[in-house]
Amino acid sequence: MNAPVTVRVQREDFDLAAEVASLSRGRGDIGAVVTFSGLCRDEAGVLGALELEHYPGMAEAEIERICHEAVKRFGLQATTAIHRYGKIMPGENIVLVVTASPHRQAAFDGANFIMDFLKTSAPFWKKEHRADGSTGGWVSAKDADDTARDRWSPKG
Amino acid sequence: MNAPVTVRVQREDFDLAAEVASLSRGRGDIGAVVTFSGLCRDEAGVLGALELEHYPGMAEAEIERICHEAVKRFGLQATTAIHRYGKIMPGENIVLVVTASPHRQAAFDGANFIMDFLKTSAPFWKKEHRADGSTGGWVSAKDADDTARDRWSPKG
Amino acid sequence: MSTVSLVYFSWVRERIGRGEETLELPANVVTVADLLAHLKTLGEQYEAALEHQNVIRAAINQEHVDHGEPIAGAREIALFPPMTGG
Amino acid sequence: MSTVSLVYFSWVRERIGRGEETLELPANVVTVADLLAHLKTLGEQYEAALEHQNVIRAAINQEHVDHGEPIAGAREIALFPPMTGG
Repeated sequence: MNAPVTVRVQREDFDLAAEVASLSRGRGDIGAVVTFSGLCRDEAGVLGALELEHYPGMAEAEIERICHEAVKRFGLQATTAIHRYGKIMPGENIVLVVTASPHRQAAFDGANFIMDFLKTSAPFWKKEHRADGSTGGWVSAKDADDTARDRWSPKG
Repeated sequence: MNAPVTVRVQREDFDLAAEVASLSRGRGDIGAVVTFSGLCRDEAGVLGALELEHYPGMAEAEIERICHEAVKRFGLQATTAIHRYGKIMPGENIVLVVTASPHRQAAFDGANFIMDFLKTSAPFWKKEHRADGSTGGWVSAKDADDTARDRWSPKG
Repeated sequence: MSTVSLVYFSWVRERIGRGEETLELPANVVTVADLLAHLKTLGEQYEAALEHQNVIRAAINQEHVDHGEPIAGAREIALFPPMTGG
Repeated sequence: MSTVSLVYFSWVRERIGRGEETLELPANVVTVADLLAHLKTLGEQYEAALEHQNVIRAAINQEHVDHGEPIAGAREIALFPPMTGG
């Protein structure tokens, strides 16, 4: 597989349309492009901001491993994953995954797979800052995310 | 459910970023946005263009029915579906589906569901024009699309 | 006799040779299946379009219906092949 | 004795009170589990950070490893809580 894999870990926001365009430009063989954008929710006004810590170097390496695995497993034609770090306000983007494939199901499955593994394997941690100025503490990992990841294993 | 459903059937191309922005602007409750773009493949250079015929009125109505069903079934916060008609060149967009939800799986499932039903229920028909100028004829419906749709039924 | 608007799409339209028409239907045409059988008596082009009757899809007033559906009260009946959008 | 670079993240970092340090490890520290046990002898802040040892994740040279993994040859060992990105 020689499908292009683009991974970036950055403080600044990303441009959805530009990422999709750069992945599909000049190609006539792509039939389906799926994008996933993860956004910071305001939790009904309680949340003031999220602070995202990451492990520089390993964050990029781990997301690349996940993307290459998805390319191989679903026959993707291209994939892009961008994860932000630093302070992120409600309504802002946190993460973007883009997948391209000849037919639609592989693009859906590939993006879904990348998100499930990114959630549980990519070294990022979220700390909450409440709208009232207090610290909400570190977000706890959810069992549901492990369950979502494990559905991709052969033994369910 | 009072989730906004936006459906358009149009000749002109759509702007992915603008559609995502208009669906999520000013909202702090959205955690996940999934987009699906379906593109015209060049079939290794054989295809010159697709011509999309549709049933005006029913095309919009049917896609709206599918979107409302998806909103109800997956608890979507908003959904947009745009389907083009007329002559479409390889590499160009044919269809766009955007779904928003608090958590990622509902957004993935909602977009996947809408595409499966749109393929089999929305009144559109594709005619192929070959790159050599000859007519490739009408595209045949695929059993695989019926199978994909039927997986959403209670009895599998 | 009742008057109904018929619309055709894709290769059904091409084989019949028109996209729409208004027809008077005899009283014994009760269901979509009856309509298909009646149309096939109207000429070769209808026979060619509706030859494989089981693949023909129908909509009444812009909603999908089965061939067993009564057509009474229909303003517009559409006939077309399986859809290939998306 | 061997020298190893340690990096900490999230509440492991906060509780230990630093993000990185270089330590000399005794020869009987063979696995990640041995390392965690050793660190807990270094002071209250390490005890607090590593109290629930089974939830601590480790990476050697930026790849995830289990607690049973030997640390011989590690340039950089990272300790952190379960990840919450995405």
